[in-house]
Amino acid sequence: MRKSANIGLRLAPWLVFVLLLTVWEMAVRIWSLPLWILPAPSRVLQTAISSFHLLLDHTMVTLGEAMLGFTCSVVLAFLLVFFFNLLPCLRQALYPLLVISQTIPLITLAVLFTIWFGWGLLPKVLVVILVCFFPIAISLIRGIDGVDPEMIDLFRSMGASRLKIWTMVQFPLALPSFFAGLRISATYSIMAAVIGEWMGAQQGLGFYMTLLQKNFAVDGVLAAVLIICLLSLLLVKLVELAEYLLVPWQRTNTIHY
Amino acid sequence: MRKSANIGLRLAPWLVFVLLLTVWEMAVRIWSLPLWILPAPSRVLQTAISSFHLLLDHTMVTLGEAMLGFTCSVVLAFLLVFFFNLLPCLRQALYPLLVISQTIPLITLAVLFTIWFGWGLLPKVLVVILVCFFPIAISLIRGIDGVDPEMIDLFRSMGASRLKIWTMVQFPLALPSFFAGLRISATYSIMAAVIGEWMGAQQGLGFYMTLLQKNFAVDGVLAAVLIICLLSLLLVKLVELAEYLLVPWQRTNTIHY
Amino acid sequence: MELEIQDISKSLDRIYTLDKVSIQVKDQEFVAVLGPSGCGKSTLLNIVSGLIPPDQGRILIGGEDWTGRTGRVSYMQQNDLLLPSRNILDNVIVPLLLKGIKKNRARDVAHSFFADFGLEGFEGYYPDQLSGGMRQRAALLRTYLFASDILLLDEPFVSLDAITRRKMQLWLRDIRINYPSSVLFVTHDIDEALILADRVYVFSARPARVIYQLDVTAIRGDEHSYNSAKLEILNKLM
Amino acid sequence: MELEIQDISKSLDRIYTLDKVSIQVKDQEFVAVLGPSGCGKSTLLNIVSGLIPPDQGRILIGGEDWTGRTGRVSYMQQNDLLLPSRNILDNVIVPLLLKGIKKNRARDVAHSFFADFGLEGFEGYYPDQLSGGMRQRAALLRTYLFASDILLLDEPFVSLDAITRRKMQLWLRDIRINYPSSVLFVTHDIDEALILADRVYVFSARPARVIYQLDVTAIRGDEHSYNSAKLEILNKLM
Amino acid sequence: AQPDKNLPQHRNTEVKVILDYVPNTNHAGLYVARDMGYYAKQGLAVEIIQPSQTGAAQLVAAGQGDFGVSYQEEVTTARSEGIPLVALAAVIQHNSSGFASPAAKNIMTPKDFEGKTYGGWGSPMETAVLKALMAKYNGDFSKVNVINIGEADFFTSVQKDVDFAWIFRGWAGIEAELKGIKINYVDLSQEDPIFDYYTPVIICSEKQIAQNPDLVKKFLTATSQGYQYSIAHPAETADLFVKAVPGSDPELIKASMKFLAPRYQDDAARWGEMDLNVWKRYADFMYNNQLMKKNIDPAKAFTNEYLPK
Ligand SMILES: Nc1ncnc2c1ncn2[C@@H]1O[C@H](COP(=O)(O)OP(=O)(O)OP(=O)(O)O)[C@@H](O)[C@H]1O
Ligand SMILES: Nc1ncnc2c1ncn2[C@@H]1O[C@H](COP(=O)(O)OP(=O)(O)OP(=O)(O)O)[C@@H](O)[C@H]1O
Ligand SMILES: [Mg+2]
Ligand SMILES: [Mg+2]
Repeated sequence: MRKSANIGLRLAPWLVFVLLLTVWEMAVRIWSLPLWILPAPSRVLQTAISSFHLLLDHTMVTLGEAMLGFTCSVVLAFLLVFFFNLLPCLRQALYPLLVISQTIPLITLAVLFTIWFGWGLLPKVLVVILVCFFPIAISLIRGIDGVDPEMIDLFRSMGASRLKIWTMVQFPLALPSFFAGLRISATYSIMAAVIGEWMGAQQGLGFYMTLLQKNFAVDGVLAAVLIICLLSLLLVKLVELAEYLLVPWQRTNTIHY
Repeated sequence: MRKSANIGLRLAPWLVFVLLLTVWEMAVRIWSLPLWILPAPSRVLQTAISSFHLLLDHTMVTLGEAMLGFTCSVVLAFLLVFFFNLLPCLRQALYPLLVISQTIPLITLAVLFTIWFGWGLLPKVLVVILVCFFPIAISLIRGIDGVDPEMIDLFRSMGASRLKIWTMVQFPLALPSFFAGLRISATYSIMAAVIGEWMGAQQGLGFYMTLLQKNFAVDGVLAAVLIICLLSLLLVKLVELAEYLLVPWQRTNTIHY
Repeated sequence: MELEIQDISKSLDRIYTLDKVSIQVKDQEFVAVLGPSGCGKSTLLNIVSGLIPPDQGRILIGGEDWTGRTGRVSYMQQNDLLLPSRNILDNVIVPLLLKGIKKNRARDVAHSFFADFGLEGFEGYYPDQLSGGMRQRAALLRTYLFASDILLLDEPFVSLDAITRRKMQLWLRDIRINYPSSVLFVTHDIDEALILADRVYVFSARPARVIYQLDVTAIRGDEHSYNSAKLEILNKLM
Repeated sequence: MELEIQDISKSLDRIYTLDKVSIQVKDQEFVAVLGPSGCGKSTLLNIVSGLIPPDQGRILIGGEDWTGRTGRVSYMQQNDLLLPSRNILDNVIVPLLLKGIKKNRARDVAHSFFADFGLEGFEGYYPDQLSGGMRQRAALLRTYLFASDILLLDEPFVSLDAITRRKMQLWLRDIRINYPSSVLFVTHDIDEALILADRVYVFSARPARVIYQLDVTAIRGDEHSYNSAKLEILNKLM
Repeated sequence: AQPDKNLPQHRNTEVKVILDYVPNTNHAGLYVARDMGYYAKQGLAVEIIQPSQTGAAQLVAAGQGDFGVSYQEEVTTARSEGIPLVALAAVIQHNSSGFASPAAKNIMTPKDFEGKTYGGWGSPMETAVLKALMAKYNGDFSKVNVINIGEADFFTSVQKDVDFAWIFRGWAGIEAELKGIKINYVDLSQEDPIFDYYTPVIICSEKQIAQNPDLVKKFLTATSQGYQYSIAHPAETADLFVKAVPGSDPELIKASMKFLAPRYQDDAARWGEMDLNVWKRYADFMYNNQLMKKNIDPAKAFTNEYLPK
């Protein structure tokens, strides 16, 4: 009984999802909406399959940009937090600016990036970093802040060096919080790369979507949206897998979002 | 001694900020960068002042859209959480979809919104809701989840009704978490309205920025960016003020971001 | 008011937690329950308060069957469970508000107890601003204000340091002279039980069963039998 | 190893926390410190361990001046402070790793103590998976492995329930036969101090001053003087 | 044959071309020149880039591209703002854009714009053109409701609040025919010579001309060849384009190519040639309508010098 009830609950979101798709499909058929207003989901899927190779090529480009930006964000966040930890006054000076930086409209910056940095990988990766860096850095900082100062005192009383405290205490204990931020960044990384491409590119999903839109192919646009969603979810799942592997002590009580 | 050290630390971010502006100003002057590549901050300020009335008009429009969307998000989040609380199966079914919805690229949706809903207030408010709703809803859900179940048991043992438990326990105790989400949404609400306008509008900062961009007036664009940043910060401060007033028991240990 | 716990059994996932537990609390009697950690003491109080229904058995209060129904007895859990969002006075009046009493009236009623409960002058403080002992006293007052005739207290002093705990025990013993109620009191602490209770029940490890009973009133004041009773209970428990 | 705390004073923001506190712990002696909450007991241990420097006074260990220097004595704080990220064995070897001992060797050394500390079979468990008593024993072993000749223990059993606490006290008393160290032990619990310690110091409320000293070895076994000593200390404390 | 690793390898000069819009038939000649090897023959390796929000003008001026596709309007405004751009060739000899509306809206002449909603992209030049155009028909521009439709296209925008929009006849106009949607079309080039300006045009920066006149020459030679091929072989060009830009709609491209092929060169002596009068007329119009702070020297705004003979 218990078990089957559980399965029922697990299926619930899928049922709602299928329901939504059905309503959409029906709506399109009943009012016979033209393709360029709203294509039926079946049509979107068909388009996704028929243009699979093309989508794949562009997807790889976008994925590459997103992953590069994502990786850079992680590295930068670690560097930042390391220096914040080393020089608390640096933190005092930069932290408020970090928060304020989030109010700068991304799209405007993205436009200026193309003017300043041209067409290569750089501006796209920069957009991804702009989106991904903040949640990672903040969650890492919070994780470090959340470490019990008595724990650090204990290690100090045992004569541990600053580096040892970092590697044995602060870093591992900050991991769960860090992964929470990582999950958020993974959710948005693909989207960020697409925005970067939107501002000008020769390839990638953002480029392709613009092209399709100007060719009045809404079904193709939605097929690309589908890919973006799936890819984002895949990245989130990968982050969760990494968390499962790297934070074994929290396996029982993982917080899902 | 202690006090003055504190003031020094409080000033640090400002110093860094002024430093950044100075470097920017110097760079523009030394390399005499043309206006349409990167205007000096002094020039941006000058433009902001000289076009103050125009900026103000557009700002009011954007602010209106942002506030409307923000308010709707709060109301919707409360409705959602209320129903989640009433029907846990609804929550099981919708929560994962809520998380997945975050992977849909906003810009694409924004474009489709204009196709479906035209160029009035609606699509802009929808974009703002798309951006603001999620952090508010999630933080509210987390706040409610974080309420000690024993506290609820206690109230049940005293024969409290569901509504009483909601108003006396769950809602007030979820407030600190709720405000954390609110702060995030406030940060991004203006930006969301701008994106909505970017996709097509007759007025508002997003519209105005497009216009300036087409006229190669980068100084004007940056002046608008300045307004957007200031406005976002103002909203964040307002949220913090509201928190200060509504959550008096947390005044000593407010978490800043 | 008399409380009778009759043959209560309760299992979770086919593992028994309570096995035919029967306890009687006479009018104005103070009964303590001692038992190892995790044996099911809190589960029993949850059943008595009506929060969870038993698998078997009945809860009689003044002869009336209250099995599985909330709202009759006062229940104070292990933690103080004060709302951080309300100051002490507004926390304490919660049970009165839930009974439909107007706020101002409730405040007046509650405030008349503040001196006796050692809370005078702290009406406007939030729980986070108070010491542990004070918070427990506030929680106790709230419990008392809900229903003064039967109180269930689940290790109310467990989170206090030894010295504050001792002070609270003495205070509780003294205050019962002016506020006599029927009390069912759960604790780990043998001394505490022996100082406060009229009668002591000792539970076995899970599933909880009554394995020992002691009438404390009979041995009170006699240091020797007190010490041997304590040793006896200790042996049962360990 | 001998520990001498000489005339230690410490103030914070011009308010005295410790006022000329002197304590002597002889070789292999177990000294307990009793004092009201917040009087400065933990602050004293922080000073002895070298985490914070005193305003005045000296800390002599085996005649050598260790004032304000860490790394000499073992220190166990109020909480177990086990790293949630490491299993019990890897938690316990931390002090050995910090001393530069290779991981495998450290594990072997630590493991040889597991049976005596009642941890056998739980090497691979994470702290969150263990009971409070077990976590305290692991923390104690870690403390012991850092420096076995002088241990500072700050209310190690405060977070345990009464029965588990009693078991741990008996265990600690027994294990000291095989592992004799000089111990400075802070507690609130008079019984605990009298069961475990050779000598007891009682502190006044903040600022902490030594207001009473008792040689427990002299009265051990004598129930009457034990009870009157307990009453005496209780009066000093309340 | 494998290239010998010991010899210095001959490498084509890399050239970036920034489009004005997603790749469409206006750009056919560029793709032909690239994929038929005309650029390679001139020693150029051309990369074609699609922009979005920012037009090509600013980016070419900033050196992020060597050449770009722009419009006479944009070049004129840019020069007046001090952005040193030069038009090198007119892609289509006559303005093939105009105001389109669904037939059902019954908008026959610019007079009918009154009381309707215009969906534009937020450029002040649009209002000037509309104002002047309507004035000719005694229409009152102030009665037109102007909105910026951003990323939306003609067909979707007229589904909603918009009544008419500015389209390229060779793109959205052709798509309307393919979709079987009846539209009314006000052809700008027929209305007034002022409006018969060059759109689109190929541009580069003044710096480029000064520093690499050779490169400009080579680029235009190949590009011109490309367009000439398109003029002669519209069907093959369409095929080539669809292959070069996967995702574009083959039917639309084919029909559009057929429409544009005779219009690239039209009545000009050679493809790409521009006339000073056209530039001057338009610049004066902009200046007189206070759409530019200062007037430009039209002779400096364009050059025919680098077009092949
Ligand atoms: N609703 C329930 N019905 C039956 N058993 C339960 C229920 N909820 C929890 N239990 C089980 O009862 C056991 C005892 O829990 P309980 O909290 O009653 O112990 P306790 O004696 O109060 O322990 P402690 O002294 O640590 O507070 C737990 O192991 C738990 O698995
Ligand atoms: N570095 C310091 N120097 C001097 N005084 C301090 C320092 N840090 C904290 N204090 C003060 O010392 C007082 C006593 O703190 P301490 O933790 O030592 O008490 P304690 O006796 O251990 O209390 P408890 O029994 O509750 O653990 C506190 O009120 C605090 O204000
Ligand atoms: Mg319990
Ligand atoms: Mg302490």
